[in-house]
This record gives sequence, C-alpha cells and structure tokens, in this order.
Amino acid sequence: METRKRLEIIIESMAQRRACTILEEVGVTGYTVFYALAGYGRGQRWSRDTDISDASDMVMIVSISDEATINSACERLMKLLSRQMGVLSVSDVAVMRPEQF
Amino acid sequence: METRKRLEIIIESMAQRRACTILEEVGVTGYTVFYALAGYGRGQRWSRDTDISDASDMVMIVSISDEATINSACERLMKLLSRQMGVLSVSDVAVMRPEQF
Amino acid sequence: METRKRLEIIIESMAQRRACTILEEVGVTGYTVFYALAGYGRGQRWSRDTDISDASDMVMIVSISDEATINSACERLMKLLSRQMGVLSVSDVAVMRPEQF
Amino acid sequence: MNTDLIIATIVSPVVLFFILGLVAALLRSQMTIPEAFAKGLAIYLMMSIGLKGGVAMSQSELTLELGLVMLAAGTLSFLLPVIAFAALRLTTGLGRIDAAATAAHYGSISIVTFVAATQALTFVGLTSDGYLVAAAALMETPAIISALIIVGMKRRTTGEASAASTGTEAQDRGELFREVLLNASIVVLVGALAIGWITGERGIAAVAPFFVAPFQGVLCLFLLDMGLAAGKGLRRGWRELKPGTLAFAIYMPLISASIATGVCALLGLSAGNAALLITLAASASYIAVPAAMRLALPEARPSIYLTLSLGVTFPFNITLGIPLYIMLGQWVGA
Amino acid sequence: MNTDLIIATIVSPVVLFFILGLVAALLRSQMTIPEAFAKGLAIYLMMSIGLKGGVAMSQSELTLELGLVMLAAGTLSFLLPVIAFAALRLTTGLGRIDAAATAAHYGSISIVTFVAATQALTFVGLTSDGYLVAAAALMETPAIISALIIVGMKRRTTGEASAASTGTEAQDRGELFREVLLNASIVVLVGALAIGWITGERGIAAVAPFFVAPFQGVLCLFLLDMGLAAGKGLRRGWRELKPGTLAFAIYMPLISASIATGVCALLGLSAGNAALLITLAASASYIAVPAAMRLALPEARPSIYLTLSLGVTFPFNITLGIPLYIMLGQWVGA
Amino acid sequence: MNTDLIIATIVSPVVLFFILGLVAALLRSQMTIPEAFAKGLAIYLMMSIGLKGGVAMSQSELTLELGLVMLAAGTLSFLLPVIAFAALRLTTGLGRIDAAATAAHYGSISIVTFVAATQALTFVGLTSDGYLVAAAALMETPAIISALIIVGMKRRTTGEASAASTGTEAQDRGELFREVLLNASIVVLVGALAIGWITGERGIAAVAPFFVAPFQGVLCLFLLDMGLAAGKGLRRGWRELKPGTLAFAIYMPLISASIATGVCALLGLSAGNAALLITLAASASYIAVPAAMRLALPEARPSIYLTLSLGVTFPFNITLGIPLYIMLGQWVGA
Ligand SMILES: Nc1ncnc2c1ncn2[C@@H]1O[C@H](COP(=O)(O)O)[C@@H](O)[C@H]1O
Ligand SMILES: Nc1ncnc2c1ncn2[C@@H]1O[C@H](COP(=O)(O)O)[C@@H](O)[C@H]1O
Ligand SMILES: Nc1ncnc2c1ncn2[C@@H]1O[C@H](COP(=O)(O)O)[C@@H](O)[C@H]1O
Ligand code: NA
Ligand code: NA
Ligand code: NA
Repeated sequence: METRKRLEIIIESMAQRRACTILEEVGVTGYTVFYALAGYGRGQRWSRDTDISDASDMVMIVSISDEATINSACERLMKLLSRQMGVLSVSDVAVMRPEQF
Repeated sequence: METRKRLEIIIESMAQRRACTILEEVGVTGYTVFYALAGYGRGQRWSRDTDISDASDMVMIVSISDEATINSACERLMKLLSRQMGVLSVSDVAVMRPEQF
Repeated sequence: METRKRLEIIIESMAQRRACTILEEVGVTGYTVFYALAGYGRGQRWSRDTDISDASDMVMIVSISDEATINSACERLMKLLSRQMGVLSVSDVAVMRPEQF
Repeated sequence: MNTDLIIATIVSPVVLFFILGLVAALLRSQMTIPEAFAKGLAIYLMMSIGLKGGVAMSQSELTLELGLVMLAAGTLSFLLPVIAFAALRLTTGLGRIDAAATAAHYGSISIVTFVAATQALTFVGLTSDGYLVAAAALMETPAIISALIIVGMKRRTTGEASAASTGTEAQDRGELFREVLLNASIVVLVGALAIGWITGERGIAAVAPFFVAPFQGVLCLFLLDMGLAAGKGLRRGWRELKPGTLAFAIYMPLISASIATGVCALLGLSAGNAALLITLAASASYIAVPAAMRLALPEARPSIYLTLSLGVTFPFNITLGIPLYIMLGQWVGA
Repeated sequence: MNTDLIIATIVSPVVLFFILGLVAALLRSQMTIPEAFAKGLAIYLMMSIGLKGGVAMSQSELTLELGLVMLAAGTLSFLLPVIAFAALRLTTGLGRIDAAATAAHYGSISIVTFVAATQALTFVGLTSDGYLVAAAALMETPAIISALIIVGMKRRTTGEASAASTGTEAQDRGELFREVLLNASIVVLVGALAIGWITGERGIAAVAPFFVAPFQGVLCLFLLDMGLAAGKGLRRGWRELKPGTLAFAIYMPLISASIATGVCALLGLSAGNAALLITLAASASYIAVPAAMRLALPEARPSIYLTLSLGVTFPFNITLGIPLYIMLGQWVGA
Repeated sequence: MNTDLIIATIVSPVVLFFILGLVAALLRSQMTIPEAFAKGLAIYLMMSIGLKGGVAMSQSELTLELGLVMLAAGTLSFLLPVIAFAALRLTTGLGRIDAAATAAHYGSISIVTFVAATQALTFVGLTSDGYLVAAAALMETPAIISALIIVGMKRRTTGEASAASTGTEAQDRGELFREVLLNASIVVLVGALAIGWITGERGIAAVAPFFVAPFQGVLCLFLLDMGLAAGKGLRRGWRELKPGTLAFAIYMPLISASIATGVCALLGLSAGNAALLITLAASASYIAVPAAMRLALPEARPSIYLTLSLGVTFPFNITLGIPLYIMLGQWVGA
C-alpha cells in the first residue's frame, strides 16, 4: 500500500460549491460530500432538523489525493475558510491503487 | 501545518446529547455530528430506514482539538461508552490554523 | 491507547451490501455506513437530491479493526472495487478499548 | 366467535398494506421508505388523532367518567409492567434489566394499534368518546417510570450502583425527563388534542380536508413501512429469541386485555370505549419507550424488546387482537 | 381595537400549532420534524400559493394597478433595508456588515406570513387579488441587492476590499446571481404562478384536491416546525442579543407597515390588497435571504439575523402583527 | 394531426411543472427536492396506481384478452432490448456492455409515462382497463434478463469471465434476483394491485380521499423533481454523448411504439388499451433498471443510460410521444 493524503473539510453548505470548485481546479481526482446533522462551534449549537433556513447547515467534504495536490488545495481553501465557517484537516492514509489518486 | 487530534465517536443517537455535553465540558472548540445510515456490530445489522424506532440509530461525532483536550474527553467518553453502544477512535491530523483548535 | 486500523470505503450504494458482506466474512467486529450527499469523480459531479435513480448514490463505510482483518478485507474489497465505483483507504487510529476490535 | 369482524379487520387496506410490507421484508426485499418521510407521516397521524379527539371532547361534557377513565388508564400503564416483569422473570431466562425494559413497553401503548381499533369499531357499528385519545397519551409514560422503579428497587436491595448514577446525574435526569414527558408523540398528541378542544368543530373545518379525509390512506402508507420494520424484526427474532420469550409477546397482551376488561366492567364503560381501553392496555410501545430505555436503561438489549413489541405483538394485535378486544368490549360494555 | 380579529387570528389551528412548537422548543423538548419532510412541505406550499395566485390573475385583467403595485413592491423591498440599516446602526451596537445583512431580511418577505394574512382576511370578509403573490415573489430579491450596495458603498469609501472580490470573483458572482434569482422559492412561486395563469381555473381543477383543499392543514404541520425553529432561536437569542437589538425586530415591522400604508393610500388599493402589501412589507425573510447572505456577506453572523427574523419578528407578525396590518389595510383601503 | 391533443397534453399542469423543473435545471438553479421526500412521493404514486388498477380489475372478468396482453407485454419487454442492442451497436460507437445495459432500459418501462398517458386519454374521451397496470408491472423485469443474456452469450462466445462470476457468485445472484423481482416499484405496484383487487370498490372507498383525489397534484410535485433531474442529465449529456447516441433516445421509442402497434392490432385491443400498451413499450426505465445494472453490469456507464432514458426519452415521451401513441392507439384500436 502507498501513502496518500486525506483532506477533510467541514464547511457551511452554502460554501460547498465554492470549496468543490477549488478542489476540481487544483485537480483532485475525486471528492465526496456528506451532510452534517448538527454541530457546535464558538459556543453555539446548531441542528439541521430545527434550523429552518439552510444558512447554518454544514457539510463534510472528503478527498483523497497526493500530497502536492492536497497542499495546493489547502492554500486556496484556507482563503475561503477565512470568510466562511468551517475547519480543515489533513491526514495520512494508505491506499491500494495509488494510480487512482 | 501543525498536528492536532481528530476524535471520532460512533455512538447511538440517543446518547448523542450526553457525548456532546462531555465534549463541551472538556472544552473542545467545536464538533460536528453526522448520521449513520446502517451498521453492524455484535453479529447484528441495523438500518435507519427499516428500524421504525430511533433506538438503534447511530451517529458519528467528529471533533478536532489538541491532544490534552481530546485525552480528557476520551476518559469521560469511555465511561459513557461502557454503558451505551458505540466505538471511539483518535487519529493524528495536520491543520493549517492551529490556533483554531 | 493502542493502535488499530480504520478502513474507509466510499462505494456506490448499490454495492453496499456486497462490501458489507465481505467485511462480515473477514470478521470485523463492526462497521458503520454513512450516506454521501454528492461527489465528483472522473470529471463528473453527482448529487443525491437531483439524481432520481439510486444508481449514482454513494455511501461511506467505516470499520475499525486490527491490521490483519483489515488487510484481508482490503484484498477482497479491491476485487469488488475493480468493477464497482469507489475508493478505499486505511489509516492508523488509537483506540481505548483494544479488545473491542 | 365473530369471524366476520376478524375478516373485516384483516381484509381492510390498512392491514393488507401492513401484511404486504411484512411479506416483502420476510422475502428480504430491499425496499425501504425513507426515514424522514415515515417520521413526517407519523407526526401527521398524531396531529390528526389529537385534533379529532380534541374536537370530540369539545362537544361533550367533562364528566366524572372521564376522570375515572384517566385514573384507570394511568394506573394500568403503571401496574401492567409489574405483571409483565414477573411473567418474564418466571417464564423466560431474561435478566432483570432486560425484563424491566421489556415490561415498560407492555405497560405503554401503540397509537397505531389504537387507531386501527377505532377504525375496526365502525365495522360493528360502535362509537367511542374523544377522551380516549387523552387516555392514550396519558398511558405512554407511567410504564416507563414503573420500570425504572422496578430496576431501582432491585438495585437498592442488591446494593448496586444505579445506571443513572454514573456521570452527571442531574443532567441525565433532566434529559430523561424531557425525553419521557416531552417526546414527539406526547407533545403532538396532547398539543393537537388541546388545539382541537380549543378550536372545536368550526375551527378544524378548514383543516379537515388534510387531517380527516386522507387519514386512512396515510395510515396505509405508514403501515407499509411498519410491515417492513416488523418483518425485519421478526426475521431476526426467530433466530435469537427463545420460543418462551416470543410466546410472552402473545400472551402478555391477552393478560393486559383481561385485566383491562375487568376495569371496564368496574367503570361501566360503553362497549366502544371499553374496546379501546382494552386495546390500549394490550398494545405495546415501539417508538417512545425504546428511545427512553436507551437513555434510562442502556444495558437492556433493544433487539429483545423491539422484536417482541414490533415484530410479534403489533402484528398479532392488528390482525387477531383487535377483533378480540372489540368482542371483549362488546361483552363487558354497558 | 378589533379584539375579535386578534382572537380569531390567534385561535386558528395554524397559529396554535405554531405556538405548540414554540412552547415545546422553549421547554427544550427534543422533538423534531425531519428537514427533508419540512422542505418538501415548503415546496408544496409555494406551489399551491403560486397556482392559486396564477389562476386568480388569469381571471382578471392586467390593469395599470397591477403594474403600479409591482413597482411599489419592488421599491419597498429595495428601500426598506436602507431604513433598517440606519435604525440598526443608530440604536444597536451592530457593525456595518451585520447591520446590512439584517436589513436585507427586513426588506425581503416571509411567504408564510403572507399566507397567514390571506387566511385572516377571510375573518373580516375581505378579499384580495391574485397578483399579490407576484408582488410577494418580486419582493424577495431587491432587498438583497440593496444590502450589498450599502456594504459596497461603505467599503469603497473606507477603501476596503469587497468580500466578493477575493477568490474567483466572476464564478462567485454567477453563483450568487443564481442563488438570489433562481432559489427554490422564486422558481417555484413564479413557475407555479405562470402555470396557474396559463392553465386557468379549468386546468387546475384536476389538481385542486391536492393544492387547494389540504393547504391549511399542511400549513399547520409546517408551522409546527417553524414554531420549533423559532423557539430554539428565541432561547438562544435572549442570552446573546441585547434588548435594543431584539426591540428592532418589533419596531422595524411597524415602521415598514407604516410606510407601506402610505404607499397603499397613494395607490388607492382596496382594503384586502392593502392589508397584504402592508404585511409583505412588515414581514422578514428567514429562508432565502439568510442563504444569500452566507454567500454574499459571510462575515455577517447568522445567529443575529436568524434570531431576529425567525425568533422575534415572525412570531410577532403571525399573532399581533397580522390583525394590526389588516386594520391598517381597512383604514387606508379604498 | 391532432394538434389539440398535443396542446392539451403539454398545457396540463403536470407537464408544465416538469418543464419548470427542466428549465430551472438548465438555468443551473440550485433548487432541489429532498431525496427522502421525492422517494416517499414515488411510493405514494405506485400505491395509488396499483390500487386503482386492482379495483378496476376486480370489477371486470378475467378474460382471455387479459392473458394475451400479459403474454404480449412480457414478450415485448424481453425482445425490445434485442432490437435496441442491435440499433445501438450499429449506429453508435457504444461497447457491448454499455449497449446491452442501455437496451435493458428501453425494454423496461416508466410508470410515470404510463400515468401521464392515462391522464391524456381522458382528453380524447378514451378509457382503458385496470389490468394494464399489471402489464406495466410485468414489463419491468424481462428486459433486464434479456440484457444479461445478450451480454452472457457474447461473453461465452468470446471466452470472457462473466462479471457475476467473480466473488461469491451465489450470493450476488440472490441479491440481483431480489433487486430485480422485489424492488420497491414491483413490490408496491403488484402489492397494491392485489390489495385493490381483494378489497374492491367498497374497500378502497375509505382511502380514496388520499389515493385518488390528490393523485394528479402529487404527480405535479413529482414531475417538478423529475424535471430537475432530467435537466441536469440533459446538460451533462450534450457535452458527453454523440448526436447519434442522443438520436437513439428519440427513434428507439418510435420503433418500440411501431412494433407495439402491430401487436395491438393482432390482439384486437381497444383504442385506450392499445394506446397504453404502446406507451409502455415506448417508455424507458430510469429507476429500477439503472439500479439493477449497477449490480449486474457494473462496467456499464450510468451516465450513458441515465442521460438517454431520463434526459431525452422521458421528456420526449411526456410531451410529443404520448399524443402520438394515443393517435396510434386510436388508429389501430378495435
Ligand atoms: N479521490 C477521491 N476522494 C474521495 N471520493 C472520491 C474520490 N474519487 C472518487 N470518489 C467518489 O467516488 C465517486 C465515483 O468516482 P469514480 O469511480 O472516480 O467515478 C465519486 O463521485 C466520488 O463520490
Ligand atoms: N474543532 C472542530 N471539530 C469539528 N467540527 C468543528 C470544529 N469547529 C467547528 N466545527 C464545525 O463548524 C461549525 C462552525 O464552527 P465555527 O466556525 O467555529 O462557528 C460548527 O458548528 C461545527 O459543526
Ligand atoms: N469496529 C467498528 N467500526 C465501526 N463501527 C462500529 C464498530 N463496532 C460497532 N460499530 C457501530 O456501532 C454499532 C453498535 O455496535 P455494538 O455496540 O458492537 O453493538 C454498530 O451497529 C455499528 O454501527
Ligand atoms: Na399496553
Ligand atoms: Na419586509
Ligand atoms: Na419500454
């Protein structure tokens, strides 16, 4: 198995499209979006089922890719995250078919 | 990038509030909850769409924080998990804005 | 805390059952399935809410287990993934109750 | 035996859709009804039941009977778990906590079973009073408290620490309290009852095309979903539960029904009201109580109580049970 | 004072279900209505409102009045944020961006408030024209543009970079444009309006059993959900927002209503039409505008504008506001 | 040419809402209808279609005609994929597996197209028999088997390993079997048909306010969602698929319709029944077959078959196709 990077962005859903566009532009081979149900940050709880507007919904975007691609994604994503709510983290993962990423 | 810890708790949704309260009390800056669709444990499958009661639903809670905070969260969460269904794991992640966590 | 492996499979939902059966057969103690909302791969975006058929839906399956079990799961899952859409990755995690996995 | 009533009950679209779901699940069809949609329907059903009950109550006097029935309902819910617990401990190998948690389900009620009985009443030309909906809402909770007392007493006598006493006890208690008294079914049922009672016939006329006319159809859709869930539970149950435990899910409703029949005789209820109170006593919870048990008695295994109440008792009740309870109601009814 | 109207408004099932949700949330009940179900209901409501408005429009001439009302509606939506912004800057400690984002909400509209007013009109025997639905759709957007201009002007004068100017500006602009002009409420409302207008009374006869008769009932279910959301917002709001900020959510609707009353007098609208235009002006957005603000002014804090518009203004409007706006309409109406 | 029929078909609310969704998606509006809600509606629609068909069947004799139509329907579903496969291989550059998977869609059916045709029949005063619903359910599956045989034969002749032969073959086969024969549309359609047939007119009277009256309105909501999906598919399709491949999605329904017209002539069907059987033959699946193909032929690319069947054939059928098929039915009908 070879090592790749796993990028995980938890970001407000209204900014999902912007984050995804960045990922596509830096050239990741793929990503997947999951939606969050609830959360907590800066002392405030939110929950998808009780907040009637989409404004507080969050999603998680996961993308597995090589280090260089993830690094350039991170740089641009941090700019986005300086304005939109969310957090970003990167971890090491082993993959079986490295040519896929 | 600096290193932080990523705590991932997969826990029954009825205990979500208890787990979240623990996280808030130990002082994580944030967490996000996702809901699980189905799963398997102790030889039994469950699925959100066919189990009419909420009793078997699970959620995943993800929190990124510094090691000390995660460690104290783990200790209290393990007590909770000794009674409620679920699993807990911690991994290393790199973050770009360490002051955020 | 001891180290275990966290297997993460992002796979089309129609193949979920096949992947889960493999996990059960190689003997993981548990897994949890999450559903994806949207994604991107091979230049194409998909989204659960606008694709009326289930054919493009993806799910994420997470399983925490010991290295040997995860390795044998990976081998069989790679065969499945050679035909079905999806990606697989493995990372290290620390767990508090190693006997659980 | 009134076989016509049994046939009419089973050959109604509502029950047939339940059977369809049950059979599909037993054949391992992978069809599902999305949880969000099913939960939405459940809320609709409770609003409708509450509203209709409230309007009915607004049209009749608040009599002594009403007060007595409420008292009886609460007492049944509180005491039936004791009998259920004893039965489970005597006839099955279930541990104390599993037995207490299961017992709570049989003291509490199933609102869908209640509604199905209301429909079936019309086959035999019986009517019932609106306040039975209030009795149904009232019976949701005492059984839970009863089960907790059973476990607590046993714990005290054996010197164990109570489950709730670890962690931040006060918080957990508050959460449990809210879950038990302010869960969706109680909030919606009691709230809609009050709204129906306040606004009366005239007030709900505007919403009747949504809450009254389509009700039975929505029930069909909901019961299709319940059939899928029950079938899945049943498939799992056969393998895991012993015959003795499964038998409990059949004879316990009959015990509860017998006791409730006695109570109805004492109160001198009409046949329709009696049939419904007997049905409530005989029905078992599969939504509110399981959730509360995960909070209050997390050591109890959900696969046991869910299989029994949803996989066995519910199907039994809506096919054979209801005709029986109606006959009991007719027999005892004033 | 017309206390009958106030009572009739509040004691309708729709408002009572809102209050039920509000109270449940304030008591910290954990009940929820699944988001997917509530969103489905929202789309249903907008389809129904649009269709009925379109059919009504197809039955009347396109007069000069219609054109003038549209113009007035658009202008109100565009200018009310200026007043709201000034009021917020003068009376609260909110920063420019928070104030502008909040102001946008008060220029835009709440379609549920509009519908509730339409229902309440019937209590006093007033009727209104179908084109008011078009006016409602038209008022969704100008307020957003107005707020962006307010922020942009301030930015230019202070030499700051505009929020939208970082990143891929053109793309962001396109996305914002689509979000603002092609969001679900506008697409469905305007689309259904057109469909109702094209097919007319005869065309929608076949769909009336779904879109007309059950409408009020569905509204009850939706308002239960809104009550839960408003209650949660309110609970949070008490702690975080200053009294002055909370007061804005009450007096701003009154300012908007006064201005709109003047406009109605100028236009010589009928009492019913006037009441609805006044209600639109006084209502505040809690779905479309918050989403647009996350795109256009992400620095603004949603907890402020959501608490104000959903937690305070909406409850105020559907209980006390609507009777007042109807009275204003009656007073000014031709 | 019957332009009145074409206009009546297109200017119905159902089709107009489809077009609204289509246009919104083509303009890249980000509006969506939550999947859980849309799936719930789909189940409702199939229950309703099944029930009404079943009741209609319960009122007529089981004649020889019924048996022959079933036979013809099954045969059409089984053989049309052969023609579709040949056409795709001859006129497009698609590989064997993509061609076979796409062919399966065109042998199978679209229940929404069927329903739209049923509605349109009323414009020309035609009626049809309830058993056509059974024919629809019957036509879902044979096309899938046919496609698998086509691929299997080719594979055997070229000596390749079949896709299904890797892994745990027996299990996969069981899963495929359940997916193909016990998927939601077949379970609900056949189940509701049986329930309607068993309970008859009297039985479903109680559920008619839910399953009959609001049906067309729900269909509007569902078609809005389908329009959004089709528009998205179409936008993607223009870029990726060659004109020859896209053309297939128009001419294949016409081929199927012609063949079915011949079959109807042979069987001597009434104009209404003929129109529906022709429509079934001409319609293409976009829910059940894509799912089955992901299990049975995962190497086939979903973007091809989904774009063709949902993005091109479905819009064509519900606007121009249905009037044409009705005219064919009238022309051939006894
Ligand atoms: N590198 C990746 N990281 C995360 N998700 C991926 C990745 N590649 C593919 N996916 C997911 O798998 C789906 C199918 O991808 P593909 O097989 O590349 O067409 C995509 O739509 C994504 O949801
Ligand atoms: N440390 C964290 N770990 C996981 N999720 C987080 C974290 N911080 C914030 N979030 C998520 O991001 C949302 C917005 O956070 P904030 O930007 O801090 O208000 C929260 O409601 C959480 O859902
Ligand atoms: N090793 C594991 N990895 C991921 N999820 C797990 C694991 N074990 C248990 N789970 C989840 O936790 C639920 C309850 O597990 P258990 O407590 O083992 O019955 C399962 O149904 C899974 O959803
Ligand atoms: Na009971
Ligand atoms: Na306004
Ligand atoms: Na076909």
